[in-house]
Amino acid sequence: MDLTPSEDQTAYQTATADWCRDHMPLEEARSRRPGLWSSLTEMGWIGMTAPDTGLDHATEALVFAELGRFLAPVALLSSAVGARWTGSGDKAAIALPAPDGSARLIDADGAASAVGLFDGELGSFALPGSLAAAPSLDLSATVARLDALPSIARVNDPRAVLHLRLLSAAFAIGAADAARDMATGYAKIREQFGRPIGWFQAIKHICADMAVRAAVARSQLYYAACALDAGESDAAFHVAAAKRLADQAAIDNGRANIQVHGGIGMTDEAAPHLCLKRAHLLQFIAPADMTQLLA
Amino acid sequence: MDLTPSEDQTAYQTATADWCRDHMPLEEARSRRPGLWSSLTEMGWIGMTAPDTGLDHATEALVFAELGRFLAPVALLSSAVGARWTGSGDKAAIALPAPDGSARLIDADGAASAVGLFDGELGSFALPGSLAAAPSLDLSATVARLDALPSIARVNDPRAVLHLRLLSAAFAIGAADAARDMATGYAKIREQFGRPIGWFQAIKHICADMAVRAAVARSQLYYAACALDAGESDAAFHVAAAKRLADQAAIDNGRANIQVHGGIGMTDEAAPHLCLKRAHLLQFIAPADMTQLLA
Amino acid sequence: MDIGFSPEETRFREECRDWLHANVPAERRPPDAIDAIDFDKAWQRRLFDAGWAGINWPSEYGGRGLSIVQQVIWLEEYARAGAPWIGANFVGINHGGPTLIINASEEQKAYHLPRILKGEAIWCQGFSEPGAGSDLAGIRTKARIEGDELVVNGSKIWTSFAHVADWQELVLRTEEGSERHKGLSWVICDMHVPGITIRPIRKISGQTEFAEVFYDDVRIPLANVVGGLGNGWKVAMSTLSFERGTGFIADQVAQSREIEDLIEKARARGLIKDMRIAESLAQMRSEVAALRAMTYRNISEVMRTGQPGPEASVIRLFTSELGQRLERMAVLLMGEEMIDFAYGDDNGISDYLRGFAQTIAGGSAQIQRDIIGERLLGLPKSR
Amino acid sequence: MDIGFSPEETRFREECRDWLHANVPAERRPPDAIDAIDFDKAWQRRLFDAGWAGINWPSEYGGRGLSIVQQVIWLEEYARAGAPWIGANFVGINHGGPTLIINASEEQKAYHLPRILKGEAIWCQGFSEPGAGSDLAGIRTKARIEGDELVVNGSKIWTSFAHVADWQELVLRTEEGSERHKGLSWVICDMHVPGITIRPIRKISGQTEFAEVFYDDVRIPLANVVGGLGNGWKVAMSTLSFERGTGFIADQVAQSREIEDLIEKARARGLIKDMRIAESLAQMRSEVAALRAMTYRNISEVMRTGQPGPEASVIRLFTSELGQRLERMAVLLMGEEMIDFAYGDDNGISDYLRGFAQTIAGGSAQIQRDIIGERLLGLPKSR
Repeated sequence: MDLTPSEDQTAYQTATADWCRDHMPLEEARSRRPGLWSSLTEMGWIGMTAPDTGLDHATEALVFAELGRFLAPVALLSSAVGARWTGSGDKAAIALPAPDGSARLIDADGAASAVGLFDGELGSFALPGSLAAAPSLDLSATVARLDALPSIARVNDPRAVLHLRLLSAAFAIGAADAARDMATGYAKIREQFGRPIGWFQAIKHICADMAVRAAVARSQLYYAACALDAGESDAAFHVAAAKRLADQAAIDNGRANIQVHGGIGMTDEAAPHLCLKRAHLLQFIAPADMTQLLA
Repeated sequence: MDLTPSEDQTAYQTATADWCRDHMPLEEARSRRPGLWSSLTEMGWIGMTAPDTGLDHATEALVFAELGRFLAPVALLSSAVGARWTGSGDKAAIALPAPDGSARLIDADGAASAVGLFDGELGSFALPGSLAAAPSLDLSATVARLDALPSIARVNDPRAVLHLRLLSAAFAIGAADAARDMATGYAKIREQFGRPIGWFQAIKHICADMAVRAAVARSQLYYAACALDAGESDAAFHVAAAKRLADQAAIDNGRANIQVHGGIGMTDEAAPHLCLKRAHLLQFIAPADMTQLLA
Repeated sequence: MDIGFSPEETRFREECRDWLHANVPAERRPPDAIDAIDFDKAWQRRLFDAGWAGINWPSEYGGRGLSIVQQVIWLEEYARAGAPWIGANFVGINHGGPTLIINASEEQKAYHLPRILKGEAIWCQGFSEPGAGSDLAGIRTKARIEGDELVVNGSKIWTSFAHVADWQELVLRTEEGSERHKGLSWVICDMHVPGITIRPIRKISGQTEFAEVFYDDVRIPLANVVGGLGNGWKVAMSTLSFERGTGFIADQVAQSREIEDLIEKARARGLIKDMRIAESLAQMRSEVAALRAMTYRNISEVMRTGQPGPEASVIRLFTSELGQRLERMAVLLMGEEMIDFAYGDDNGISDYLRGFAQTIAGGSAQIQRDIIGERLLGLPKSR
Repeated sequence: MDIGFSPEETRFREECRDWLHANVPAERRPPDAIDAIDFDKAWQRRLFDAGWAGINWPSEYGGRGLSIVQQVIWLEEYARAGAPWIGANFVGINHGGPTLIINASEEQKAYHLPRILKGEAIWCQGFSEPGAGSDLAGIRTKARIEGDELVVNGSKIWTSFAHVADWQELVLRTEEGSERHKGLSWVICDMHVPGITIRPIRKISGQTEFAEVFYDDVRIPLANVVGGLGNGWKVAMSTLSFERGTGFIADQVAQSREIEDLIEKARARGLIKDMRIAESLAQMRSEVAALRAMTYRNISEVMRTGQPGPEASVIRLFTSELGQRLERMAVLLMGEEMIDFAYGDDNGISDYLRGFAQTIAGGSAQIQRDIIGERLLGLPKSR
């Protein structure tokens, strides 16, 4: 039993964070440098999840939490899961099927296929040549509509869905961490009434609660990843719990971060809203449902 | 339109509070002075609601909120409602029928009848000669069990139930006020880290939230009482909303009061728990249900 | 206590309702401030011509001189009729004008008040600064006196309608070296004079209603000081006592409509069967009702004593937090539609995003709780 | 990262389980402290004799000298088996003993540690004072030195098991005129010497587990000072570093069992169909799981670095608030049965009432949030 990252895992984590800081800073999330996707592919963040690499879910979770902290493109989630379960080595969009038979496609630009949940199973399908992508709530992602779904190739292994849910949870935890750090950093330097606002208990306790939410969700992420790696019978529950807590942490920390930033947090040019909007997008990707949690 | 008490109403309020302070202090709630009930009867707090006095619900609500602030015996609620709707001039217990056909009787000692809600209607029945009353959660009240209900005299007027609900809400608001005042008073004198604890934002904001809850619930109580007096078609909604908010204020302020008092609040000899336990008892008396609130 | 209105008040309500029914424009107010300016001015003029501008403003300056209850009735009916937001006229009508009524000289009042009521002069606010958000006393924008003029340097932020405004209510530090509440002055600034630069600020919902305003040796006649040099704090604080609790009415009627809409939507989509949704809607419906009751109580207090009760701070805090809960529910009921939001969309999502301002602007929720703790409950001051 | 245990650890778990299965007493521990004392002592002796006392205490003082993981496994299995709360032995086993292990002299350790492990010596705590609840540095109970003795005057409060204890871990101000953290000493006080008066305090749930203790010229040999005169603060703070995150295990296993019980109860009563209940249970089940994961993480950190991470304060706060939420749910599922509660009843309602202590004792929830903000996040200190 050891729920702290090994040296190898820490090295992965650090390398990811370092690369992201240099090539994919959070502040640029709304308009990424050209060629980012190919750099990501070259760096192996998609291929790393392919079946032959044998990378464990625990390490993946650590890496994706770092990517999530910089609001990396959400198509990384679908592409990584696609690489593992559908044999796709390319960019895959996220498909969110609607009850009326249509679907939203997130980040379909340049993607040849899409991956999503269909009646609780992971499925994929090829994308038509041209799709009219519009901006989405999350300024780093686009959304396109498909009026009807083509035929879907289903993955029969239930672990495929858990994989997507786990990585999305990791992304959400990254967003929750980013919001906590941004708020705390601001609370240390912004002064009001002659003191840093972080001196005031009201602000300090908002930040403390952000830290609690992030720590709770991250712990469950680690446990869930290990449970999945170990093939534990309750892995589905643990992954669902991780996703639920991660989504809550990301949304609540996203809101709190705006509150701590005051007027600045209300402006488009500041970064806090980027974390919150990302959190709202992630909540729709492989959400945890009550059945899994109360099973 | 005037939602502040008139001069006459203020006089009623003041007289009630003055009398309670002298004869029925909150701290004695667990063990009242002998003869309290007859003093209450003599002072007219039961008779005041009889049909012939013509007292409006607004004034009643003000008076019962003051009585509630001193944790007056809960049988005042059933007795007052009984006096108005069943012609009883005496002490009436509160009956809480259970789904299995039995009933709890609150404060049945010395009562000849009981009043309660039966399938949404107000009903009353005569009590058997001897009942084994046990202490209840609320240290000022007793509870007895009836294995089976006798025949019940129903009151067909829907206003009867609203009357009981309104007065119970007033009692709950009194308990919420008492908790707020107790916590605030303590926060002003108790020192920690070299300052009154009320100086610290964490404690100050707990107290502020208590004030908000009490003010919100009290406002709705006033409106509900006036709506009932005016025979407004949405009076049932307003009374239900008042009860819901009053119960929440009483329970949440009850908890917050214990928290503000720290270790002292955990002790039987201090008063905070009396307010919380009262709040928990009141929540079962003529509760507001979802149908009324979403009608 | 009663919730009834007199026959005269009821008649007045009917008049309001009839006029609004016949006159509320069919077209929607354009969402962006610049596009909306002509609309806003025309609508204000129409209100004025029909006698609905300044219900409780003194009649010598173009108001109606009626009672607070009539003002409340007008505001309720206005909101109920779905009449357009007064937009660019907001600061003049709800803030600048009331401040002038209490503090300004005859000349100032005679010049400005009718122009505000007629929609001829658009006002904006200049209180907040980049370095002093919730802390009004931390103002650093300063003015030196040269002859009969103030010469202003500094900057203001979160100024709504700055780019369409003719006048600004500007609070400045006019006494060098003064601190906190002292040495401030409340001044009428002409927004068309040289030295003013406006940088629009985009909100997280995409709208650009507010701006940063920079002052570079801007000259303002000393005659534009309101309430006397150095009295700026007192003047700024007086505004609330004119508004006397009626400022919450419009928000509350809007919240009443919002909760009913949400209940209807939840029913239409079958979501009301989910007890989590039902419970939350029932709770908010109760709270909206209570908030109206609390406002009535506060206004009743004003009518009785001439002063709003200290519970105005409770109303302010509760309104803002309830508003956010309503917006969250709206977004929850939307589900995945939320993803389709794009800058410029004017819907429940932009309301949700803009809604964060409710617990930030005008003194954050934290500061409101300090005020309630200190002024209402008498706890020791922390700041 | 992995959640598996080694074959040796798994074998150890089975041993624990087997022994507990065969030895956990059938009768319930009496709820009141005085009635339970014989039970507590006998049960501790049985644990000791079978080799289960002090799993990670040094073997020279009667412990087993095993690893933290084995300590965790024992605590998990202990709680899972529904073994009785160690009751009156709590302070000695979980607090006094560990403090002695780190700070005491050979003589002190050799005398006290085996007696604690065998259940022969009952300890109580003497930290809090009527005037200094969360503020340990505000201690005013003082001792003057006379010859080779301390002479103690003052009082302590919230002392659990005071009336059955043989020894007390007592923090005193031994340096006249000293302030805050300075001049305090950590002392072993014999509870049977003259000058000690105990006044039991009844809790709001009716139990009298704790008491106020008064000291009137109580004489304590200087040899009973632990860690040196004037080092009381340092000694008191060291306790946590021995416990190394394992102190949360028992609470967490209890919470795991509690949430499963609640889910079962809600199902049995058909209440789980109410989505409010289901949602709340699903949430708490997730949180209980996360809390265990967080504790494992913290313990893993200890194993790797020798030090618990700063997140221990997060665990403390979250455990206490989650505990209260679980208790509220238990009470909610009870419905009107709540009314029948009487003093002395030992059920979900007494748990709920006693549960308020969780966010009060051991540093209130407010202070835990200060600590998280300051130590974990590096925000400026407010106190």
